[in-house]
Order: sequence, then C-alpha cells, then structure tokens
Amino acid sequence: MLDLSWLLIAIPLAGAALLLTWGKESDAFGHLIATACSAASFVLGAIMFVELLGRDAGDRSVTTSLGTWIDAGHFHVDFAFTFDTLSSLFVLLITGVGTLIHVYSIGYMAHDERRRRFFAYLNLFIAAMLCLVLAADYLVLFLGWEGVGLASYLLIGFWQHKPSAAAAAKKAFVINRVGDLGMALAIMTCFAWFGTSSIAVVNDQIDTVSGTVATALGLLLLWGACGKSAQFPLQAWLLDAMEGPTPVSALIHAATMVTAGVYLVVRSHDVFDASPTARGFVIAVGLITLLAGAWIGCTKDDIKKSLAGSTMSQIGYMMLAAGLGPAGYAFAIFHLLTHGFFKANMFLGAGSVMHGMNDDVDMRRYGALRSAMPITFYTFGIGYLAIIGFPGTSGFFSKDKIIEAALAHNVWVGIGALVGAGVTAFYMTRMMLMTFFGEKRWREQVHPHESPSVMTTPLIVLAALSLFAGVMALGSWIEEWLEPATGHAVHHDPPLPIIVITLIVLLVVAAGVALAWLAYGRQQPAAEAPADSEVSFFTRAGRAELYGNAINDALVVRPVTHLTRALVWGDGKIIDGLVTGSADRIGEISGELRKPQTGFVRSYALMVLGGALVVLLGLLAVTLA
Amino acid sequence: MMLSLLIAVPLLGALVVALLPRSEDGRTARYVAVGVSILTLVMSLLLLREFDLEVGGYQLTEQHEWIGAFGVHWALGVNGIGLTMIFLTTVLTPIVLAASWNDKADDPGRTNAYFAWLLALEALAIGVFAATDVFVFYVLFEATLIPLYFLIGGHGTGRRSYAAVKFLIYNLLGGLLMLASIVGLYVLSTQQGGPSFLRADLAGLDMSATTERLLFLGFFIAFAIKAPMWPLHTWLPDAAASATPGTNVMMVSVIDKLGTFGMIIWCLELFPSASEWAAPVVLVLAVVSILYGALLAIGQADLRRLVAMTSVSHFGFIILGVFAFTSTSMAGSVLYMFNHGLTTALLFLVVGMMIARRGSGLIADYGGVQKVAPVLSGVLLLAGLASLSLPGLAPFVSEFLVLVGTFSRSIPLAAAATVGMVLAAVYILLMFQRTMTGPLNERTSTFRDLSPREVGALAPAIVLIIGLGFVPQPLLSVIDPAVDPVIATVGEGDPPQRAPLDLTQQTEGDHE
Amino acid sequence: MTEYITLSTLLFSIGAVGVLVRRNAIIVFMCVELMLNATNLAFVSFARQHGNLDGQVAAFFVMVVAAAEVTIGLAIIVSIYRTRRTTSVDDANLLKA
Amino acid sequence: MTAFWTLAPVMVLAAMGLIFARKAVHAALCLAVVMISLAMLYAAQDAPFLFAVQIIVYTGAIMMLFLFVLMLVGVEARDSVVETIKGQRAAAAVVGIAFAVLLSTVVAQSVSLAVVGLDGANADGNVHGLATLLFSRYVLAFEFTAALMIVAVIGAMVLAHRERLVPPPTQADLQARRMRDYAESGKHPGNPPTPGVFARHNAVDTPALLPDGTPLPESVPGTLTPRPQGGTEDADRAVAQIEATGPGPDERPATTENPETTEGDDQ
Repeated sequence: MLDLSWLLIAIPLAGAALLLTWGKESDAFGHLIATACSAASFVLGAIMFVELLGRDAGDRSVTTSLGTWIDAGHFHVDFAFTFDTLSSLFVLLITGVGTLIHVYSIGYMAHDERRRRFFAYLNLFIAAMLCLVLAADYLVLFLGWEGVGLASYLLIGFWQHKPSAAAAAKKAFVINRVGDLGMALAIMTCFAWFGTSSIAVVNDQIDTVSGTVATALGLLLLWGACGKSAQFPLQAWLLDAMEGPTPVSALIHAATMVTAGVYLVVRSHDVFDASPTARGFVIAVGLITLLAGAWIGCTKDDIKKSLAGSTMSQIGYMMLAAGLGPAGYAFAIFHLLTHGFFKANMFLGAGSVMHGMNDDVDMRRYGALRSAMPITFYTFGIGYLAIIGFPGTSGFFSKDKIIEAALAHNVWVGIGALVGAGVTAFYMTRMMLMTFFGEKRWREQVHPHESPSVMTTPLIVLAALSLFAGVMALGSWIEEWLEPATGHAVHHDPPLPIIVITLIVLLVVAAGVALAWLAYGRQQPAAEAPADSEVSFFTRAGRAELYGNAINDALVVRPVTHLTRALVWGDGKIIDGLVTGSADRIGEISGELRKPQTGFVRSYALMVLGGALVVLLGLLAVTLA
Repeated sequence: MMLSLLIAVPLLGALVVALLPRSEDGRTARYVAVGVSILTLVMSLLLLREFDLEVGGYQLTEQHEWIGAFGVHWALGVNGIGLTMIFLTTVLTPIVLAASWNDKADDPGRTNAYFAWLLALEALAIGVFAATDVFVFYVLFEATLIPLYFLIGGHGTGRRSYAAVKFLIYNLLGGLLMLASIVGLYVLSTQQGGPSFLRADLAGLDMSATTERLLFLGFFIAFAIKAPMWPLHTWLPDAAASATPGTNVMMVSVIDKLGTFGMIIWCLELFPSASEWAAPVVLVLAVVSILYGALLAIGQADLRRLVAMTSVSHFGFIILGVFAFTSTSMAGSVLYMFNHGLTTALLFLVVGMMIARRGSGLIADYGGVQKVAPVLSGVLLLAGLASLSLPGLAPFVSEFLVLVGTFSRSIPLAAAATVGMVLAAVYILLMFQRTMTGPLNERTSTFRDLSPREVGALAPAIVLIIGLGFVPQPLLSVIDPAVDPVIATVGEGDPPQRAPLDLTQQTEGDHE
Repeated sequence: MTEYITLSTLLFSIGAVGVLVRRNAIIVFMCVELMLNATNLAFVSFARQHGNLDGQVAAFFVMVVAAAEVTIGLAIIVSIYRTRRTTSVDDANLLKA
Repeated sequence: MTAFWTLAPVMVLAAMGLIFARKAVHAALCLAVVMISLAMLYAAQDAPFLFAVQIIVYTGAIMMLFLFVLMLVGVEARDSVVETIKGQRAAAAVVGIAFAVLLSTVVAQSVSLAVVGLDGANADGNVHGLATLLFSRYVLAFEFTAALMIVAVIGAMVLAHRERLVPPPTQADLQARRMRDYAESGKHPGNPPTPGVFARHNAVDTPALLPDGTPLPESVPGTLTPRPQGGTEDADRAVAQIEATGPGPDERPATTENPETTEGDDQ
C-alpha cells in the first residue's frame, strides 16, 4: 500500500479535472464527488499511515517513482514521492481537515451558483498540497508549491465580481511568486552543486559543500518559505486573502498551505543544520512575524482579518521552532498540526457566524451571539482555549514546548515568544468577547441563527481534535515518530525548570486575558470603530498592517509602475523612434533630392553634361597626378 | 523525398485554395485548407517512423543540384531540433486554420487568398526548418516575408499597411545583412575548393577571427530581428496589433522561431568561436529582453500588444538558453520554442476571439467577462498561466531547463532572468483581472461563450500544453541527442558541475 | 590633325549647348545631329591618323544609327505635337517629381 | 589645309546659327550648311565614300525629314526669347565653354602622334576597303543595323499611325449631313462655285464673285487658304482670316465637328 502515494494525489486531481470539464448537469452532485474524492484520499492516507505505524522506525520511509519527468542535458528529475513519517502526518492533516472543510462547504456554498467550480478548486488544492508534501524532489515539490499557489489564487478570487477579491487574488499570487523566485533559485543551486534536486540527496550531501553554499541554499529556501507562509517580509498578501470564501481561509490560509513554508524548512533540515546563519535568519523571521501578526490581530475589527493576523503569528511560532534546529523541528510540526485543527475550527466558526450575520465580518456589529448560535459558540470557545494555551488543550502542549525550546536556545527569543503568547491571549479574548458576549450590536434585518448540521458537524469534529490533539505529545510520541525524518533531537536544558516556565506562560496568558476583559468585557465596545485619529499609534499601525502595503507600494509597486510607464514611453519614442526616425530622415533626404527633378528635359541634359564635365576633370586630374 | 513532399503538399494546397472558385461563404476553401493542413500533420507524424531517435545528426537527408555554377543544392535534412520545429508548424497550422474559421466571413471574396497565404506560410516555414543548404535557407527565410506581408497588410485591421511595411522593411534589412554574410561564405568557400552552400562544407571553412565575427554578425542580426530580441523588437507589437489572430500565431509562434532556430543551427554551428566571442553581450541582451518585454507587457493597453511583448520576454529566455552553451539550457531553449509556440498560439487565438466579440483590443474595454463567458475566461487563464510558466504546464519545463542551465554558467544572469517569472505573473494576472473579473462591463454583458467549434479548435493546444507539462519526455528525447553535437562545437562544452568541495569555484560563482 | 579634332570638339560643344538652350524639340534634335556629326568628324580624322578604315566604318554606323534615330525621334515629335499642339520640350515635363 | 581653314569658320558660324536662329527653318538651313561642309572635309580626309553618304543620307534624307516635319508642325513656331528655366542659359554657356576647352585640350594633347594617312588602306579604293571591313569584321554589327533600320521603320509607322475609332462616313452619311445642315443652319447644300468665276483672275486661289459682286471665300479650296508663315502678327492675321471666311466646303468636317474621328490630318 505504501507505494500508492501517487494515488493520494491522483484521486483529488481526477476529481478536479472531472468537475472542471463536466458540464452543468453535474452541478447537482459535483460537490459530492469532490467530497468523496477528498474522503477517499483521506481513507487511503489513513490506511497507509497505519501501515507505516506498523513498520520499524528505520523503515518508515517509502519512495516511489512514477518514472522520468524531465531528462535533458545533465538535468534529470523523476516523478518521485516519499511517504514517510513527516509527510504521513501532513497527508492526514490535509485530507482530514480538507474533507471536513469540503463537508462544511456543502452548506456554506449551498446558494452559490458556481459551487461545482468551487469544489473543483478545492480538490485541485488538495491534490497540489499533497504533491507538495509527498514530493521526493524539490522540483516536484515546486510543482505542488505553485499548484497550491494557483489554487489559492483561484479560491481567493472565487468571487471575482468583487474587484477587491480579484485584486487580492492577484496580490497573493504575485507575492507568492516573489517567494517562488527564492525557491526556484534554491533548486538551481541544488542542481549546480549536487547535480540533482532530490531532497534526500541534497540533505545527504549538504555536508560536502562549503558553509557559504549551505547558507545560501538555506536562505533561498527560507525566502521561498516566507512567501508561501506569509512570513516577514512577504507577509502582505495574507490579510487580503481573506477576501476568499471562509472555508478557503480555513483550509488554505490557516490549516495547510500557509504552513508549507514550515514544512519546507523542516524537510530541508539538514541544510539548515549545516548553516547556523540560515537558522538564525529563520528564528529572526519567525520572531518578527510572530509579534507582528499578534500586533495586527489586536487591532483588526474584521473577524477574519484578526484571525489571519493570528495565523501569521502562529506560523511565526512554528518558524521560530523550526529555526531552533533539531530541538524544535518536532515541536514546529506538532504546533503546525494542532494549529491546523484549532485555527481551521475557528475560521469555520467565524464562517458560521458570518453565515448567520448576513456575511458581515465586523466584530463591532456582533455581540451576544452566544445564545443565538450555541454550537458555534462552544466549538469556537474550544478553539479559543486551545489557541491561548489553556492547560489540557492541544495548544497548551504545542506552544509550551516551543517557548521552552526558545528559552533554552536564547533568553531573548524565549521572551519574545512569551510576549507573543500574552498578546495572543489578549486578542483572542477580545475576539471572543466582542463576538459572543456583551450586548447585541447587530444591524437591523440581521437575524442570527445557528448553521445547518452539515456545517456544524465539521465544527464539532475539529473542536474535538483541538481539544485532544495534545495526546500526540504524550511520552514524546511525536518527537520519536518524526525522528527518522528530522533527525535526532538533542535537548538543551532550559534556564528554568519546566514547571516554572509553564507557570510563567500561564501567568502571561492570564494577564492577556484579564487585560482584554478589562478593555472589552467590562465595558461595551463601540458599535462603530473609533476613527484612526482617535486611536493610539499602536492601533493605527496595526490597522494599517504595520504599513506593509505602504512599504511595498513605496519600494516596489510605485517604482515598477513608473519604470513601466517610462519604458513604454521610451519604447515608442526612443527605440521605435530611432526606427521610424531613420525612415523619416530617409524620406526627408529623398524629398530634398526630389527638388532638382524639375521634369524639364533640358535640366536633366544640363546635369548630364555637367556630369560628363566632372568625369572629364576627374580623368584629367588622375592623369596629371 | 519525405521532406520535399512535406513542403510540397501545403504549397500545392495553397495553390489549389487560391485557385478555387470563389464561393458565397468561402466554405470550400476552409475545408480544403484544413484538410491539407491535417494531411501535412499526418505526414509529419510519419516522419517519426523514419527518424531514428538514437542517432544524433541529420537524417532524412536529400540533396539535388540546383544552381551548379554557384554550388547551390536543394538540400534538406533534419535533426531533432529541426524535427521539433516542423512538428510545431504542422501542429499549429490546423489549429490556426480551424480557429480562424470565421475570419473573413464578412469578406468572402478574399477567403481563398487568406487561407492560401496561411498554407503557403506553413510550407515555407517547413522548408526553412529543413534546409541544410544556406542558400536554400536564405531564399525560403526571405520568402516567408511575402505571405506575412500580405496577411498583415491585406487582411489585417487598423494601421495595417504601416505595420506591414514596417515589418517588411525591418525584416528585409536583417535578411540583407544575412545575404551579405552568405556572399562572404560563398567567397570563402570558392577560395577553399569550389563554391558550396552546404552546411557540411561551410562548417569546415577556415576563416580569420575578424571574418568569422563579421559573418556571424550578419547572421545574428537577421535572427535577432526575427526573434525579436531587444532592441530590435519594435516591429512586432505593431504587426501583432494589426494582424488577424491566425496571422499572429503563424508569425510569432512559427516564423519568429526561425530566428532562434537559425541562431542554433547556423550561428553556433558555422561560427562557433565568434558565437563564443559574442556570447557575453548576447546573454546580457537576452536578459534585458526578458525583463524589458515583461515590464512593457505590464504597461500595454492593447491585448495583442501585450501578448507580443510577452513574446519578446519569452524569446529572451530562448536566446539566453541558446547562448549559455550548456546542453541543459539549449535543450530547454528548443523545448521552449515548441512550448512558446503552443502557448502564444493559445493566447493569441483566445484574445482574437475576445476581440472578435467585443470589437476592441483595449484592455480597458473589457471587464467581468468571466461571469458571462466562463469557458472563454478559463481558457484565457490557462493560456496565461502557461505563459507565466506555472509548473505542470509545458512552458515551465522549458523555462526551468533554461534557467538551470544558465545558472550553471552564470549565477547573476540566471537570477536576473528569474525575476522575469515574477513580472510574468504580474502582466498576466493584471490583464486577467482587468478583462475577466470585476463588475460586468455594459458592453461585455452580451458576450457569447466559446462555441463548440472554437473549443474544438483550441482543445489540441490545451491538451498539449497540459500533457507536455507532465510528460515532456517524448519531445525531449527527440531534442536531446541533437543538442549535444551543437554544444560540442561551441566553446568548452558543458561547464563542469560545481564540485562540492572546490571552494574557489564556489566563491567565483561563474566559470567564464 | 589637332585642328580637325578641335573643330570636332567645338562643334560637339556647340551642339550640346544648343540642346540645353533651345526649346523647340526639332531644333534640339538638330543639335543632337550636330553632335553626332561632330563625332563622325573625329572618327574620320582618327581613321586618317591611324591609317586604317575602322574609324570610317564607325562613322558609317553612326550615320545609319542616326538615320534610324531621326526617324523615330521625329515620329515621336509628331505624335506629341498631335496631342499637345506644341513642340516645346519644356511642356513635356511629366517626369517632374 | 585650305579646305579646312575655309570651311571651319563657316561651320562654326553655321553651328552657332543653330543656337541663335529664332526661326526653325533658319536653324535647319544652318545645319545643312554644316553637314555639306562636313562632307567636304570627309572628302579632304580621304573618305570619298563617307562624303557621298553624308551628302545622300544626311543632307539629302535626314535634312529633308527635318524640314518635312518642320512644315508639318508649322514653320511659324518660333522660340520665345525668354528663358523659362532660371539660370539655364548661363549655366549652359559656362558648362559648354568649359567642356569645349577641356575636351579640345585633352584630346589635342593626346593626339600628338604622326599622321599615317590612308594611302595604304585605300590602296584598292576607299569603297573597296570599307566594304571589306564591313562584310568581314563588322558583318554582325552591319546585320544588326539592318535590323535596327527595320525596327525604326516599323516604330515610325506605329507612332505616326492613328487608329480609326469610327467607320469613315459614307456618301449617304455626307449627303444626309449636308441636308441636315441646310435644314438647321441654312448652309448651302450644293457645290460652291469654282474659284475664279467672274473674278479678275481665274487662279485657283481667287474667290469666285457672286452675282452681286461680293467674293465667296468658300469657293477657294481649304488647303489654299492662307496660313500663318511665321510671326505672331502673321498668325493672328491668318486666324482672323480663317475665322472670317470659315472653312471651305471641302474642309473635312471631321476635325472641327467630329473630333473623335482621328484621321491623319494636321492642317
């Protein structure tokens, strides 16, 4: 069974192809086909996972090749897939959460006339994402890498009639492409130095090249990861991506695709192990994004954007963990998985809220939804507890481990992570309070209601996962499981006993919760957001997404726009001007030469005689000379 | 005889179509033309049976004396590169003809001429790709200008006569430079044992470095104009904006390939050391083409001009791959020629269908088309994604091969060229966003979606683009054996792999 | 001998000037004839100087050709006159660019 | 050398006449003078055959052709004194003189060899010598000139020929027209009286007198009505006279009333 990796990808891909080419008659049941494809992939993945469980630790990696993809000159790439401990977890996450979201979307998109297309894109995404995590070769990974980018583009811009959605989709794709630039260059570097882009070979032989090359390779991979995972400095697309339908935000922009960067770093762990510099950059990127995302999450009133900020922040945690080296890889993946559950859960919950609130996303117009939609409230609440790291929930285990490891690595990094945890507690509590507690601030004609069971069932499942996924950490199971893929973790002792650290974290979290309650629980938030001029700089900057767009505009977009205009002008006036100009000059010269052509035979005769005279003079001159 | 026959069939077809009685709707001419093009396609597939993939070098050769006094031979033969290009031509022509079904519907009197010129163009293009005598090559190379001139000037729209004259003079200028070089080769070959224009004879000529460089420049400039390479590209947007979609496809997808094809087959093989001498400059110009074409594509207001500028960018990649002198990049370039042909054909045809519906080529005149014409917009998106080299679609494989090969030769150039990938995303998605998404434009609300005939005409291209994205090997196995001999003639061959522990090479980062 | 040649060149030049200044096509034609005759004189003179008859043969041919030329030329003048009612060479200026 | 020194000034003067003569006829006469003188110079240079040919072909045939055409297109045509092309005359004079000086200097300097004379070549007679050359070495050129002559003849015929666009009027047509003219304008349908009737002279150019003594211009054949012979006054007078008298009845009406019939008539 383990050599069926390709089938995992092929099933949803076939589903996507079928739905995209089948005509309108499949509108009625297209979503079912898609969901079935995703579920089939999940079932297959689960069987393969169980089979992998049954193997010895050293034997838990199966690589299958479908044959040659490209063989030209000295370049050779096989369509090869690796099913190992790391990818198996991802397969389960992607297909599992993916299937739940498929189910959820059946209800969420019920009234959309292009629902079949939506499901086709979802299937396409699942296929591409599986290709990404199963790839045994960086180029095959790149295929999935750009494939998820395409799916993300299509899904963010799914409501294309909204100009903002179309623009957001384009922005996401273009910024992702900037990241892909790094990815592409990384693959070229692999080829130039190792003669192959096979992930296994590169990781195996990284010790044979100089540290410069390893650092360069690591930084290029990080560059690619930043684009896909919305890490600083390529973070600007993620908040705009919330223009897409909410299930998309849950699946792609919270649970799976945006974590691909973390996957890439962990997958290329030997490269990063070989270069402390590159790892330092990973930590820096993770830390910056962690804090920036949290900051943004505190200030947004749009529930989805606030969640998106939170996503950035949580991925920052994972990056940070991945940057810590062997000690952190397993925790990065662990947090990635738990985050996949609780964040998907919360996004879907937000979707459920929006569903009941006529697609309003402004939390200032929510309030007191606790009773109106109880299932949503409870499931969302479990997600909330998980994300702030309430003891016993999955988030508690995963985040705690990261903070411990960070403290063990460097005190300041650890403190940064700790502050992040506090801020997370603050903004999540704020979200909770503004949405479900307090007084009604609904608009008229809004009648909140609980979503249909097709939507709430996935919520319940995900809530359960959020609650209990922590069991993976029991007895360091996850670390041992991942050991074949990420190498053996050497634990440094943290500066303080673990129990003390845990208590400190809990204290910080509690402080965050308390602050939020003081600000939003004890007093009612205003139904209208205060104007920018009335709020502090911190809020203004957060609302402006820390001026990321302004900086991009000033540094890239505007210069390129001006350059483009100048080049268009120059192309017409200068380069083409030279061409047409030379034609004009020739025209002018012939115009001048035309003037002596009076048409009078006698003038011509005079010229002939004059010419003869000149020839004669010339001959004479030559003879005499 | 196979190759001569392959040229003769479309040429005779063109003659027949031209001489057919003019019917009310020009239906007969269309059927005959499509039939002939499909026959040609089948014949070109039969070539494969005769062609031995294991053996490199020229096959299916034939040689007859033509003008004995000058040593001119009617000599034909193909290697893997030529065969690939012939495939491209024979595959695209039926697609073009089928997609151009309704062209000239308002002018039935000239349908015959239109389709006849297109077929003639196919025949001439096949001839150029198959010629192994430089004289024959030159004659056919220049002869392609004639059908194109009439197709642009006679059957185009807008400022068509301006565009046609500009196209003609610009390309003629290049052709004349090449003629000068050919005369030079003739003189040299006469001095060294009798006049001959055969490739095999010319490749063995002794010449001084200066002579070789001058002769090389004559050829290269002609090819660079044809390709078109920055800064010799300005004829293309004007021609593309005035020509019909079918003409554009034949011009950009097939005829412009003569330029890059010529660079590989003639420049590199006849003037290896001059090619090496020129390579640094050419490589820089190629990268400039990539970035410049992409930036200009972003700034275009007209769809056809946009597609034309994207081609300038893509031709930059092809030239980059050729002059990087690695077998990987050159195989990539040849594959790129094929893939770019398909992609640009699809783009031009879809854009042409949009323009036929809307009556305007301006991007600003569109908006929200996706809502009324989802299939059309889907095909446009697919073509666009292919154009921006999305992995999984054919152009990605070739573009990546070019970049990988170039990277092993020069890291900065490859890195700069890679930026073109980002710009490609910008120009394609910006165009898609402006035309297809957003609120429905009043004038576009009556858009018809693609008809079954149109889908049928485009389907082969779509299938090939997706299929070759995942399974490029059938073509690469044709191309690869042909590339190695070319690389072997130029320079030191492939750069060695950067030995993992060789620190000096790593820090230099560049082998040149 | 030089005097014959000088006379020949003189006549030739006079004929040439005549072509340039006269506007009546017939007179222009006569001037052309004068130039031809001048060359004939040179031919005949050179024949005597070199002591062979080739020059005279050449002169003979010039005469024949001149006769043919006059025939055609005059026919052209007549037909131009018939359509334009003038023999002035200045009126036939369709070559004007 | 006597012949030369006698004839040379005459020739130059006559040639100048070609430039300065205002009447075409005078120019033609000057040219004839030059040609005859040339013939004599040929004779003086041991070229008797060419002497004869020059007289016969040039002075006889070509000059006659010139004069004939002159008559055909009107001897009255005179060049205007005003030069229409700016600077043409001055430029022509300068270039012409410079050309003459330069050419004679160059040629004269290069022709310094001794004169061999034609006595040897003409031993069997000049005509015999020429014929030997013509029919041996130059026979091909000779044949070509023959072809050229034929072509020239055909060419002249083609150029001078005019296609008849409508059938020629028959007797019946002419009769019908005469009667129509009489009906419409009262023109006398019958023959006019012969010239000279009742006049003082019976010469053919004297109009007949009507019974009341007034002259009848129509009686004089159209070809004999006075035509301008040069000078604008003459021309004006002639035109006035023609207008006063009107064309004779034998004048072909085709040219005046029926311009599309293009018969070869130039008054």
